[in-house]
Amino acid sequence: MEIFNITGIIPIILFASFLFTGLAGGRLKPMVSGITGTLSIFIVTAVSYYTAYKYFFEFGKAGNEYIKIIPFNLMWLQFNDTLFINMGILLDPISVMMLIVISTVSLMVHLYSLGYMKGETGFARFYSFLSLFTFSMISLVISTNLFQTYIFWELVGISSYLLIGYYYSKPSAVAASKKAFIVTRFADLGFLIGILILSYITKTFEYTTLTDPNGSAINQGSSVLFLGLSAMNVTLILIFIGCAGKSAMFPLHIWLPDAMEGPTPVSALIHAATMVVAGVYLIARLFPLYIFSGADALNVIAFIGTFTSLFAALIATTQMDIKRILAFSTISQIGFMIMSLGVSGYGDTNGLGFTASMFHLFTHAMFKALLFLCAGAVIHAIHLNNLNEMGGLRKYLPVTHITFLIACLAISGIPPFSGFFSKDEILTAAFAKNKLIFTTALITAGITAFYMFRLYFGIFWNKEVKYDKTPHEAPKTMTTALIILAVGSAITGFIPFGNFVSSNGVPLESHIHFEIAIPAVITALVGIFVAYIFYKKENNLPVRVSSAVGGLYGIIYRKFFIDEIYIFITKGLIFRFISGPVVWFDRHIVDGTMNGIAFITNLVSEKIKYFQSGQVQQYAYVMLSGIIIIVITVIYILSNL
Amino acid sequence: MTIDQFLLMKNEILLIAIAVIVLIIDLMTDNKKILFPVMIILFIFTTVIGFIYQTDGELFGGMYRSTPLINMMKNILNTGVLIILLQSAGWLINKAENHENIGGFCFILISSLAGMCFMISSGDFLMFYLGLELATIPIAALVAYEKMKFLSAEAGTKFILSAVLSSGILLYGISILYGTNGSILFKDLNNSVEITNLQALAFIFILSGIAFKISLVPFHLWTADVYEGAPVNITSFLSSISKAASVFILLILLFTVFINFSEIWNELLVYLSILTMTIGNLFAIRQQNLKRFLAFSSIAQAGFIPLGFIGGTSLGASTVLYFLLIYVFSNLGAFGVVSVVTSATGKESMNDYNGFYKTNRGLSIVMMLSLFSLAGIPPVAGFFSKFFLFTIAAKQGYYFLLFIAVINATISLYYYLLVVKAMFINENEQPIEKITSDVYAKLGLAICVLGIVFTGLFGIIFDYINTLSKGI
Amino acid sequence: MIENIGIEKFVILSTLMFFIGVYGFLVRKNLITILISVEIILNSVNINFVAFNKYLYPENLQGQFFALFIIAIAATEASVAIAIFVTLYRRIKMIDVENVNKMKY
Amino acid sequence: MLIPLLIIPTITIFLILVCRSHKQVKVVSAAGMALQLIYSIYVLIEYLNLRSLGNIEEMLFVQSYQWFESFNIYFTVGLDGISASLAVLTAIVTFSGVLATWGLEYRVKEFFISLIVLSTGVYGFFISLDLFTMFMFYELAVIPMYLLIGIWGSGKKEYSAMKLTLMLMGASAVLLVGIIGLYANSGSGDNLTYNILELAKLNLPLDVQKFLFPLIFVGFGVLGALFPLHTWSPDGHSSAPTAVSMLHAGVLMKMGGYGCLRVAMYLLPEAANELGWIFIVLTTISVVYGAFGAIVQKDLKYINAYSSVSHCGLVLFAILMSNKISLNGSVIQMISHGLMTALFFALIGMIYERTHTRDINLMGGLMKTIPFLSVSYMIAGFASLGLPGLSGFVAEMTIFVGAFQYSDTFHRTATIIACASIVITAVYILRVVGKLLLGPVENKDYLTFRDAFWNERAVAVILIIAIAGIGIAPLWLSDMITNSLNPIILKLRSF
Repeated sequence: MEIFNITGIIPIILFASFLFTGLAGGRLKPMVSGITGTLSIFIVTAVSYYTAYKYFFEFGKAGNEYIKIIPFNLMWLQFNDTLFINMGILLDPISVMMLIVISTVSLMVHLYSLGYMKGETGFARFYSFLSLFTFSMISLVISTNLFQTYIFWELVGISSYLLIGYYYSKPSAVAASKKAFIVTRFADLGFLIGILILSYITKTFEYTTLTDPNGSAINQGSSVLFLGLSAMNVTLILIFIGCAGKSAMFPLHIWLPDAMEGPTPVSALIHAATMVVAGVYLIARLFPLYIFSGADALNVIAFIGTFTSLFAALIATTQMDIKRILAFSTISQIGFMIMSLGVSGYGDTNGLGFTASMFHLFTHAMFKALLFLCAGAVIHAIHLNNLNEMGGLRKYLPVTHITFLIACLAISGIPPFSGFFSKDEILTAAFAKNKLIFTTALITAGITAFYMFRLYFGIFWNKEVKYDKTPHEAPKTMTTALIILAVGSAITGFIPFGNFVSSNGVPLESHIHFEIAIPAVITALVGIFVAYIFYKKENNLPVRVSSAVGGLYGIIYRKFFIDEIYIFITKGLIFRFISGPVVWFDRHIVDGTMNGIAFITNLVSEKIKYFQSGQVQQYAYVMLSGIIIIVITVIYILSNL
Repeated sequence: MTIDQFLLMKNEILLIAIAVIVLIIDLMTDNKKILFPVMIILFIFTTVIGFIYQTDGELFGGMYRSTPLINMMKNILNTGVLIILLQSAGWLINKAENHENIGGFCFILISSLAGMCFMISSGDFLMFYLGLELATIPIAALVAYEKMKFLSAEAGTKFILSAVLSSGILLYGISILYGTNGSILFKDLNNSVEITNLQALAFIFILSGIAFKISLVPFHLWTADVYEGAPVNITSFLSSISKAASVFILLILLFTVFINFSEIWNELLVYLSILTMTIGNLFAIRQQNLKRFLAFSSIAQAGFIPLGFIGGTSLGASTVLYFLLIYVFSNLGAFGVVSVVTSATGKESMNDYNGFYKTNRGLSIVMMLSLFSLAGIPPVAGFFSKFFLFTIAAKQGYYFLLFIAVINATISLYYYLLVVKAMFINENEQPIEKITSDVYAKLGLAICVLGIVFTGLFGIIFDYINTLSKGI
Repeated sequence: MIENIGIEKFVILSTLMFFIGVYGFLVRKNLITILISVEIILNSVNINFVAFNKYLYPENLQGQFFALFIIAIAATEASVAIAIFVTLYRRIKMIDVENVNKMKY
Repeated sequence: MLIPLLIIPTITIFLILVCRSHKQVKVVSAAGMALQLIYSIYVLIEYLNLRSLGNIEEMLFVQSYQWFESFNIYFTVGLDGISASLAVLTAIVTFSGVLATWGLEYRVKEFFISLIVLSTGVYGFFISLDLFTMFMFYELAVIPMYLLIGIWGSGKKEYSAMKLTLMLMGASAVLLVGIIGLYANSGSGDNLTYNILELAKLNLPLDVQKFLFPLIFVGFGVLGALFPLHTWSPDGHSSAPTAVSMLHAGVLMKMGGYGCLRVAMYLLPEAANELGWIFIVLTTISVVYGAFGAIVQKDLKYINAYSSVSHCGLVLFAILMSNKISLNGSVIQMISHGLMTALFFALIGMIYERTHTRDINLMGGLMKTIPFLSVSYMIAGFASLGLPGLSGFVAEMTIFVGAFQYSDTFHRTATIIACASIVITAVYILRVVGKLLLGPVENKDYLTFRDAFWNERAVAVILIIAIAGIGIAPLWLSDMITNSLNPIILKLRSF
């Protein structure tokens, strides 16, 4: 549709901004880059809202159903007649919703960073990378085909790498960025193989064909076997591995906490609100495929989501670094979304899980970005991020305090904040599907409330700490972003989300399910209350409790030793038992054979030199025996003639 | 006998004339300076005549024959000897002890060449034998030319003893052949030779006699010692001209007299070829003395020649000719440099050549080109000739031989590169100082380089040889 | 033609001489003796040629001519060889073949 | 049309010979190679032009001169999309190689002559349609390498040079047997031919094919670093001077891939089908092995050499997968790898000139002191690990999509193992980037470094533009190659 052609300028603006700030930024005043970046993202946001408005309210519906609109789709690379990669724009409810989320959060982060990053070396670089990231992320969500998604999937990966390693002089940042990239890359391998097998089975990359519930892709898939398993399930699980990597699902979550080495706005944008939900988005994008051809895969997804959410929440209760707590919280919340997709069905109320997941994605983006930005404001003020060393900040940072509280309430699922609504839907969906999952989710929600308020009390209440310099509230650019996001976190729950986003495009009436909501809110309140007791005032209760459960606490505190296992696998196994031997093999066997041939040649050469004894009579001997041998040979030849 | 018929022998006659003129000048005048230029001019004249004037016919009832192909062979030999004469100028003129004997040296060398020409022109075994001995005995004298050196005498001793023994065996073979066929004329034998045990024995004796001259393994052992001990220019004469002439006559014998034996000699040459290449290479790897090194390298090179005989095709014959033409250029190029260096400094060891490029650019580049040509590296000519030899073998289906041959070509590349490495890469505190070679040597090397570079690139040369060899 | 002596006698004689020559070449230490051994080989060839000519192909004289030439050439060979031995003798004062082995390997 | 590709370098060599000063030599070389670059791009454009006019000849600009009548050898040149793109690649790499060596002061004339001889060999190889000339140019390209590494190299240069030369010449010896075997079986009597197009029309008996295929594939494969005959590559690269490493990894190793494609697969399709599995196993090992080998290396050049083993293994792997997509991928991979590895080696050379070490453990924090070079290095690294938007991604994806067109367990397993290399690649690239460029500046001397000079900038910019150009708009290249692959595919699928 003509009207949506304007959406096409979004990636162009962002890419131009990336190139400009990247190439010219270093030579201009730092602020020029900042303002260029912010301005371009502002335009992008405007266009996104415009697109969303046009899509949801004017052109998106055909009959009762939201349809997929492809304003344009250009051939980028052709493999054969059926397999080709297009670059295009696909608009449907979830991509438009993601446009809103990404542009909004990104704008806030751009704005916030103008203050937060001021005076840093490489300010232009920062904005350049931010533009690159936003460009890739937006292109990812509006992809028309799986391969385009993969392309930008990799690009967000690299932007994330660049931004985590922004402080490249710091070894820990370098290590963290490397880890993040490699872990996600490993997951992407699964994704890639998944795509390729899928394309082999279905002969297409295009989403419109792939996800058409009545289309050939879905019907063909189930009969094909791969390594003795149903190919479709294997494929979809492989794709899920890619999602799990990006979205930090267990056991591929290890990179996300380390990624907090990056500047805080980056954590807010990439590692809380947008990139890490790409996995969720991708599953949602391929949802019909999962539903109709990959029921087993979907079950796996549900359990991994559930487990991850509990697991991460547990770890979050013990961490001390405020950003890391938020990181684990992010993992846990994404676990919710994944789990919600896993328990969802297709169409009508069956599809509630899908809607809930997207809804939670939406609200979570707001409040988690807010949480991170608040944390950033705290760090900006006191240059510390260890929970033990801070406290009593409510006096110094009033705006931060209030907005942080709102975010905490939202994430804990206290009405009327946004998290309440989305979490309620998730729990409802889980309840309908599987009681075990529901129970786990409920407990996790309680733990969530506990650790969030542990954080909140720990920062703003608890002990009074003497700071070297009196902390000051952040500058206007930062607080503006905080306030806008806080408003978002507070009210977005009232959006009738199901009207816009649903599993099959048909609007879904949603309402609050009190039979679920009440226990959930109670659990959350219990969590908050426990946190209140433990952390409102400085006391030795936490220490007593932690020493009481001793070993368990230690295990959780060490994040269940997952990092150690990884280090063992990489350093211990790959380096020592694969690469080492490879090099050894190269040096000794392969080269050894070559050198051995040379050595043997020389040896033979040395041994036969005695034929050449210098004695002319010996020469005659050799010559005559040569003749005799030749005679024998000739007799032999003659006898065979 | 008319003048025309005599003109068939123009090459031999001219050569003998030159030899006599040289001898006369040598006796008549004490001023040795003019001797050399006069001889060179005459020799160039002879060589050019050889290219211009083609002859075709028989003399003495078939004892002597001349065909365009034989003419071409003689041309190759003439060119080679011309180069050698040019290269030996420095050694002869500048060294006092040699200076007196310029005339003798040239006389003997040219007589030997005349002997070779007679040999390849021969139409019967008597002429062949006479030519062979005329070619060999003078060389023995030249090998022992440096009277003051023990090594030279030792080389001479070894050479003459081995040569005499081998020619004795050869003769015995000829006598058996005569006994069984009643003729020593090639054209008679051509029809009457058949595969019997006795004749096969005769064939083997004759073959081994010639193989001795080509230094095929196991008849090669004299080669290295003689090459090392002889004066450089004689070594180059032995390794290229003498070898080439023997190959030519072998070619003629195999393709005419012993054509009925082709099954036997096909097989036999395969084994000899494999042995020769391999042993030659294995010995060459270890050598430090450059002359000895080139000796073994020439053995290894000789091992490639039988590839062209396989199948007994005229294309094969032309390939052998072509190979030898290029081999003469390349080998003489390498020996030419060694000759220049040896006559200027007396150094022959490979280590002495370390850092050679620093002081003597031109010489080391000539050396490198020659070695690359010997190794068969494009675009220099050696590549083409070797490639064609391989092609001949493959066309007959001898893949195993081909395989051994290419492996050996690679090994040979290794030791050729050792020399290149010494000249270009190795560092040396005191490299051989700058050598200014005389105009003769320069001319000689220039001819070599031109030959090395252009013989391959101009395919017409090969095609020309091929048209000649059709009527072998 | 000698009565009652068949060609095979000559052939046996020449073969014997050939091998005697070869044997001499291989085992004698004095260079001159070695040279003489070679002469024996050449002479065995001569006997061959002449005998074949006389007995088998008496109509022309190829064999006899060949023998004549061999004799002549053997003489030149011997002269050159001995000349070389003389220079050798001048250097090391002996003509033992075992001492002529400075160059090897 | 194509002969100037050989004449321009030859004339350049003669001009260099008459040069008086080092400066002149460099200027003349650069000018000659720039001319060559322009000309080869012109040829490429003409080629595309003719194709777009609907010319569907297999080879364009075919010129044939009789050379050795007796052997029926012709000097035949011609061009299709594959060779056209590889010729341009060669021109780019050579030109940037010349620029990258601007600082050379030791035996300058000889260096540039050898370098240009080398590149001439490569051009000749790519445009030859006659196996004889093809082989000739192949050897012509290998030999200058010995001198280039031996004289201007570093480290244990003599060993490396000798090893490299001998292994490559040994391989070429094997190849020679194969080529001559093809010739000998190409007809009867005097009708034998070396012409590729003629040979392609034949249907050789299967046992002949089975005999020749391994010879030819191994012969070319060694140049493409086929496991286990790849060890010349790490040693050779590490000892070679900058421009030589660039040309070697960038272009020379491509000759292996090109030869396998053009000769082994095209002329011996049935044997390729029958025996391909052996080499699929070997190349799969190459791919992973090279990548694992690169992980633990300390020397920058070794890392990239092993990486080249891995990437070139992928080229051969793709060739063996023998369908249109994978073959297309293999050619793109050749070009892509050529460009990025040239960039890599150029940058390594530049970094080495400043730090005088290539041990990554001794360096660090270069991003701070020489940002231009560091960023370029990073881009090269990203291209190598297959970042979208750079050429490596296009190539790898095309290969993998192609390889996944087989559903049997063997091909699938091999493909998945080969795919795994992209993760390992990421590991070693990021390891290097982390140690070399990032982190604090340990050595205070590094603060005095000057960032790239004009020639270094030019090298990096040219190569990066090419890499990104292919990465961002691959369609024209891929189309051009696909069209040229049709005859080969037809042969491979003809039974």
